[in-house]
Amino acid sequence: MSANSWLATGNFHTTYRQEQKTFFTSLDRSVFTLFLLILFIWPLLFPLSNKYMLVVDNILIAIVAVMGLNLVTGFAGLISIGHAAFVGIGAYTIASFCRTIGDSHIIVTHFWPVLILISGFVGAAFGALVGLPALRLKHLYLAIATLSFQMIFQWVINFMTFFNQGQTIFVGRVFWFTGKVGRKDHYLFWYYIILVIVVLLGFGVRNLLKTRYGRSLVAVRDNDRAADAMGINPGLTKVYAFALAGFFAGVAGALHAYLYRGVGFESFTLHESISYLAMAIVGGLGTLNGSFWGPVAIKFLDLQVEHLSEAAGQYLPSSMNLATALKPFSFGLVIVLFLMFEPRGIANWWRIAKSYTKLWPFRY
Amino acid sequence: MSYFFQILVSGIVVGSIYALAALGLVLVYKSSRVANFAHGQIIAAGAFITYYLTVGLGIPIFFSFLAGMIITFFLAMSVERIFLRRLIGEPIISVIMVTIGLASIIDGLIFITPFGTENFSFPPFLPQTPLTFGGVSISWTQLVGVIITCLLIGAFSWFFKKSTVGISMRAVSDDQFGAMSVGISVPKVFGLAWATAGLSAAAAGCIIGNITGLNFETLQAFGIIVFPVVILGGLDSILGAVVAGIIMGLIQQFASGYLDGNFGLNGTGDVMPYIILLIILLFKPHGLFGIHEIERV
Amino acid sequence: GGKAYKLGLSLAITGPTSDAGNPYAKGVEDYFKFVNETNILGDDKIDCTIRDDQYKTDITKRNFEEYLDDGIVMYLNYSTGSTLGLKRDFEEERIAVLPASYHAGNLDDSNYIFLPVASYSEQLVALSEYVAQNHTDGKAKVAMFIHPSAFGRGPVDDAKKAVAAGLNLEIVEVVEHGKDLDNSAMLKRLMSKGVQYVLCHTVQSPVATMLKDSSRLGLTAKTYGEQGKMTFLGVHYTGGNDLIALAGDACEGYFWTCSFNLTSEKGEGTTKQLALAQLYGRDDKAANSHNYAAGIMVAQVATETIKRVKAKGKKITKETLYNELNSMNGANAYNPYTTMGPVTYSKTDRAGVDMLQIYSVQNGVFKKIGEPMQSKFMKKIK
Amino acid sequence: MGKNLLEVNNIEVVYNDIIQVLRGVSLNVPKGGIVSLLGTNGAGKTTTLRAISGLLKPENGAIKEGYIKFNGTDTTHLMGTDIVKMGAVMVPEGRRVFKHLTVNENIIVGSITRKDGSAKIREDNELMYKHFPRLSNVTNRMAGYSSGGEQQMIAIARALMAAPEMLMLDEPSLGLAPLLVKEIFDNIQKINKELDTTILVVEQNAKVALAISDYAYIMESGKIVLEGPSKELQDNPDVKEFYMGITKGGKRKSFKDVKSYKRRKRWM
Amino acid sequence: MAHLTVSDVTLSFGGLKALSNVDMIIEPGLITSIIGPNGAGKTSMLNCISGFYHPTRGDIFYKDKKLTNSSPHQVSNMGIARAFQNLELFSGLSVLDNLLLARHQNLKYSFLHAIFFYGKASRIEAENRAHVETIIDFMELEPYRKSLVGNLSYGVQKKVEVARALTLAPDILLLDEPMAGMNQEEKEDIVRFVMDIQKEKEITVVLVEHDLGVVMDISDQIYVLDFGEVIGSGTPEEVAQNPKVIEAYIGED
Ligand SMILES: Nc1ncnc2c1ncn2[C@@H]1O[C@H](COP(=O)(O)OP(=O)(O)OP(=O)(O)O)[C@@H](O)[C@H]1O
Ligand SMILES: Nc1ncnc2c1ncn2[C@@H]1O[C@H](COP(=O)(O)OP(=O)(O)OP(=O)(O)O)[C@@H](O)[C@H]1O
Ligand SMILES: CC(C)C[C@H](N)C(=O)O
Ligand SMILES: [Mg+2]
Ligand SMILES: [Mg+2]
Repeated sequence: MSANSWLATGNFHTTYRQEQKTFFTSLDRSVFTLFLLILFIWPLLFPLSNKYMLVVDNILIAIVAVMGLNLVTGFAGLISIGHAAFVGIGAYTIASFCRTIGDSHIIVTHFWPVLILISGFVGAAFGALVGLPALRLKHLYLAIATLSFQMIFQWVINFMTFFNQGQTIFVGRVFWFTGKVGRKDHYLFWYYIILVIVVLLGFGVRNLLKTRYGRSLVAVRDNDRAADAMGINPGLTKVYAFALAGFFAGVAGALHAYLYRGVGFESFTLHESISYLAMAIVGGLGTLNGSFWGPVAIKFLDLQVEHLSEAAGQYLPSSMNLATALKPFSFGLVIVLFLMFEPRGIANWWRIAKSYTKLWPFRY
Repeated sequence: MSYFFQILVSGIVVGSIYALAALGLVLVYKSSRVANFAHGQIIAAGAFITYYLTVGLGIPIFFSFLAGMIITFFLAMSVERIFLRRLIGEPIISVIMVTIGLASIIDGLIFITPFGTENFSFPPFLPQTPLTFGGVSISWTQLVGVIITCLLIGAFSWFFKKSTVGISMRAVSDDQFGAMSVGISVPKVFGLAWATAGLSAAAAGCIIGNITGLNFETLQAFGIIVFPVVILGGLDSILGAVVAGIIMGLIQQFASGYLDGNFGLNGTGDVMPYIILLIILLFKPHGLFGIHEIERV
Repeated sequence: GGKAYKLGLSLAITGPTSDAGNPYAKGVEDYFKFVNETNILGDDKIDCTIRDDQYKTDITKRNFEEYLDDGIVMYLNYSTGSTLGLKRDFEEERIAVLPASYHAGNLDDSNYIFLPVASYSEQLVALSEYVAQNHTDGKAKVAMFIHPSAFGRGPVDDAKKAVAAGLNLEIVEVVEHGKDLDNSAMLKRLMSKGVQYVLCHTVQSPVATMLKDSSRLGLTAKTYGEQGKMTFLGVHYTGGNDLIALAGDACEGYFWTCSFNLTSEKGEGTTKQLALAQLYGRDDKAANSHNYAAGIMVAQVATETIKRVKAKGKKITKETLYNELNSMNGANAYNPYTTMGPVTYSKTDRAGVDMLQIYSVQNGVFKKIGEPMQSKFMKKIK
Repeated sequence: MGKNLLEVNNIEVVYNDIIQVLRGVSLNVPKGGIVSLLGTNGAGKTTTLRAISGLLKPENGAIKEGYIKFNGTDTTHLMGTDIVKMGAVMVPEGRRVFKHLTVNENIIVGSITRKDGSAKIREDNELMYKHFPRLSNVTNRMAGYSSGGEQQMIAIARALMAAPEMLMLDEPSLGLAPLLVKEIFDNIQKINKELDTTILVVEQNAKVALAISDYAYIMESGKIVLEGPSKELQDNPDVKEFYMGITKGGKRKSFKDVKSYKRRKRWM
Repeated sequence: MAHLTVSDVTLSFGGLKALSNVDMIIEPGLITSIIGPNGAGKTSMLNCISGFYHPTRGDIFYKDKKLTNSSPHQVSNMGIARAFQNLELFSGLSVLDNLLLARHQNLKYSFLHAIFFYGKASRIEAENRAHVETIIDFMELEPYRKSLVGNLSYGVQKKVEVARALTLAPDILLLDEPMAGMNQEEKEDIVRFVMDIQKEKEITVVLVEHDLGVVMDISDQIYVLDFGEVIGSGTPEEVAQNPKVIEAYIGED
């Protein structure tokens, strides 16, 4: 190819394989690599307090979960109001190990990567199970079926003594090559682990979307009858979409369990399911980069609103009520205003910005 | 035996209150295909407004009840006007998300008032002695609740079946573009749908508030509790909401009447509706009375 | 200029249980303001950050980490879930914690959680003892009406243990309530089983609904233990002015245990409480709430501990405060004006006020019944 | 024939702020007449009708230039509802009946903008069944289950219930069997005569459209490229060949022969 | 051997019989048309063949395989593709993606290949892209390759329908009114495609169409349906003479 590989403009593809590339130009690739590098070294250069590290870790976990939700709801068009329950399934998989073999058993503390993977698969299995109604149900009926799953999950966890009736089940501290990861390094350690997982899963999704496995999701969203006629089994595809989402959720749940060093049902309630949906929508449904924007935006917004309402509280009379009321109010207001003016989510801004510059990585 | 009948009657009474609470969701869904996640907040708002009119301003309960319904009617209408109007034609899921955001906004507004965190109860205005028939008793509050439910539901059924405006509201949900082509103002229809939903929510809020006392958490939770009801009924069927409401009421009462305390089970009244819902949906994927999408290829 | 000692409180000011959390937060806030304004600690000030966690453990954890980053010396927490969830962090950080949750499980495997007052378990057992003692003919038949969660179930287990240990009553049924709008059937069932006392351990709202149902069915006892009727009794979070607000007349004759002084019974403590509320412009509802008193109480304990460490000339650290709390007994027991009895802590006993007062609703307010008491069986079953 | 009821002057329409579809379309519809609008796929016929009936906005389109006058009033930027109230109603492409409403409910909905009393509306409702006797057997059936031809009739009847001065039809013959096409077009003509309704019809079937209309426009790539009285256009050799499939010799040309050659006519 | 056999098929919806006792034989390599008034059951017939409806009675065979109860994706995997009467496109996707989706069953690589997108997956994807490109050329859709299908005019969308069905590389192609909403000239284009499809690609075509000119000119065999029954069949000449057909469908000219 004679054209300059660093520029997007004036660069034409001469084979179809070139079109498949994740990065079209070397510049894209370099910028992206640099970006990744920055993600890996900034915490060493600018150490954050535990609180903010926890917030960052949380965002990353949410990204994992939302990537899954986006696959089922964004790409496959099946609204899931039970995603937190799937995340819970992942977390409770870890918890089950802790309950049966002890929270400091070597399997829990040393073989945690395996357990995280297992949680993913357990999540996927439940995803497939809950996806079964998708064979018959559509639209809101299906959405409420997932809501039912959420409710049943909560009830079961709260009911069963095995799950400590929803009260925290502790998870022991893990080991790394350097030994036990202590309180001081805990959040930093998990930052790197989750970051690696996010990058891996991100590329996985990116690739998947270029293939039949990704396209079939979009096909059932757009028109499942046509998909059927094109030789795609819509029922199976929907179940598979839920399984995929379940996998991501399961991994996210396991990470949550390890990060918080404990599992309690409050982290997996309907409210959380709705937050995940909010993240996916605000980020941009049916876009991969939306799965990144959404959690960042919502969690950041959450923090900012908290600061704002606290700052406002200082100046307001009878501060507490007003200040705390301001939080849900402004949170809701920002989401509503945002969606009123950009119903396609941040990913749409990204798309517009990109079409101006054409120079940034993540050409999703 | 009277135990059984008591459960039966309680189930029906509770169920019809569910139906009333569900009605608002059905009304909004019927015209715009949107599931309103802020419905619980509107129920609560309706109850609090009525309470304020009754106790704060000292208006006789009958009038404050009416006024509460009317105020909520306009409140819901302006909510639609301000927040949802712009989203006509956008993906349904974005609209649903907006209602979730709305719920948060209303939460905030209610938290500014004492209603957010404090508890209140309506002054008693009905006879306190219950009506008893052969060992089965229901309270006046419940009876009035059932009557109001019947009235509202009857009125709305008529409205959607017979009046041109009602029919046009159903038309909008079928085909927005087609509706516009004959001159139906889609925004007006949505406004009206929200307004009537607000009206029924206020009624539901007052009745529930009379039964449980006014606690924001409790009232607002009804926004979610009614989901299995509307789905079971078939989302856009008013009759469906009634039947499903009563079924759910019965399930809850029978579950807590016969299951709880036996077989090591407890608190089943909260989860049974969801389980039964899943089972019924397997056989009736459009609920009991939902319209089957006419899908012809 | 003096020093500023940092404390942190994370609780539900909005969201579930905010009806309790809201006045609680006000109590804490007001009392610390009062401490700073009246120089109770001399030139030194208390700087207590209060943050809403909407009853979510994850947010509580985030708040806690932030407080640690800020260098707090003592931590005030709220819900059962988050107190249990953060237990290990408390141990690792060796920081003393005062929660608003009186769940007995808070004390298991933990050295740093200090219950302000007797645990729910102790309260429920004490109520059971009260029922057993005051019941005249034979064995009292009771039912438990509880929250469908670990919070609700825990104390029931202890009550059952007490029965096994010889407490003279029969637990006929344990009802875990849902979001029922009608309890008629349940109440009739209890009646038919001969239940005479219903002991509640949950939050106000379901109790209110049940009391209303019972009263309209005419099943509520007019006087304690009335034959053929049911007497309702309940633990800490089932009572207070919130119950009266929700249930109205229907809660006449409801019995309730609490370790706090109520403003409906005039006393030195309640006068101070009301004065404090007035000083900071709180409305009547907050001023008269026992949750307001509970908030003041933990603030008092925290202040007192700091004051004592200071008096000993030691540095105020997590460690010195923790040790000081552990020695708050005997002659050193502390008597806050908000509670029925003194706060006593030691290495082996981390439940503060052991005294419980029984109150009952009379003409729309809670009135004292008898003298403060203490559970006897709780020690036996430990 | 009277003066112009509808006057479209040099309108330009843009979708999504970027895709320009109409590039200066002008046409007139005289009171009481039947005018047909023909053109290739994607020429912008549907877009023109949407522009006239104020229904561009839901499709994210807008009129950027030019104006539209109906009955002397400028309606360029009015909303659909107002235009219906003024008396111009469109039967949209693809019929778009309300599938889950009964046939009669579909028809009744058409009267939503009317204010002249329920008696009058009921009368018109009856009248529709006189015009479309086929529908009288199925009044209570879900419209979604009706056949294509029935749905077209429902859509026309629904539009007529608004008692419009002008009726716009977008490809009424689409997907209809030959007999039904004839029936529908007979009906259109009858409506024009009996109710004195002005008609603007968009069609692909040039033969039938030209047969019933007084005047016709031909559109291509967002422009009117040819216009004239229908009689004249019927005899235009290009129209004959490219819109009616009649060879120079006056015979119908066989589709079998299309394979051998490919020639396109473009008017510039 | 007959390619596709419809034997004694009846389809009822509640009381309504959409098809009754229909027998049909679709000969390989020919163009077979099905005509009839609206509501006669033409689309229902195609739906039965392609698995969207399952006959109440009777059977459908393809090369000795019974496909009476198969679902649409199974039928399409057997080599029977269809285009829909009322556009059933993936309207949120580009023309290119619409066609790529039709290649679904031809993309034989595993999930793991897909995630890592190395070797096989990438190669197969590229091959298929090339195949799709030939269809785009064939159907003259180049200008719309990247356009969102939903934004195209009705006529072009109909073309995409046909192209998509063709992309499945079927043995039998079922076309449901592919020329509806087109003018003379565009009809001629489609006719040209259909004939090329039949001749060059050797695909059997089943055509449902209302334009009698087209049907009479290009069909090898015609079946006429009315109220769900076959009222006539044979060559175009035979059918055109059939009085029942004239009365029910064509009308006196
Ligand atoms: N909503 C839309 N957004 C973007 N482009 C559109 C939209 N609707 C139509 N177009 C484009 O405008 C052009 C004209 O479309 P229009 O539907 O008006 O054509 P038409 O003449 O009615 O064609 P047909 O006979 O096929 O119906 C087409 O190129 C089409 O792709
Ligand atoms: N899913 C369905 N449910 C109920 N009735 C149906 C269904 N599908 C088709 N029908 C009925 O079956 C009959 C045949 O319909 P079909 O669509 O096959 O007709 P068609 O010959 O294709 O007509 P057209 O030329 O108008 O497309 C019609 O009366 C139709 O109403
Ligand atoms: C209000 C809370 C402090 C009490 C609550 N029921 C809990 O234990 O979680
Ligand atoms: Mg068109
Ligand atoms: Mg058909």
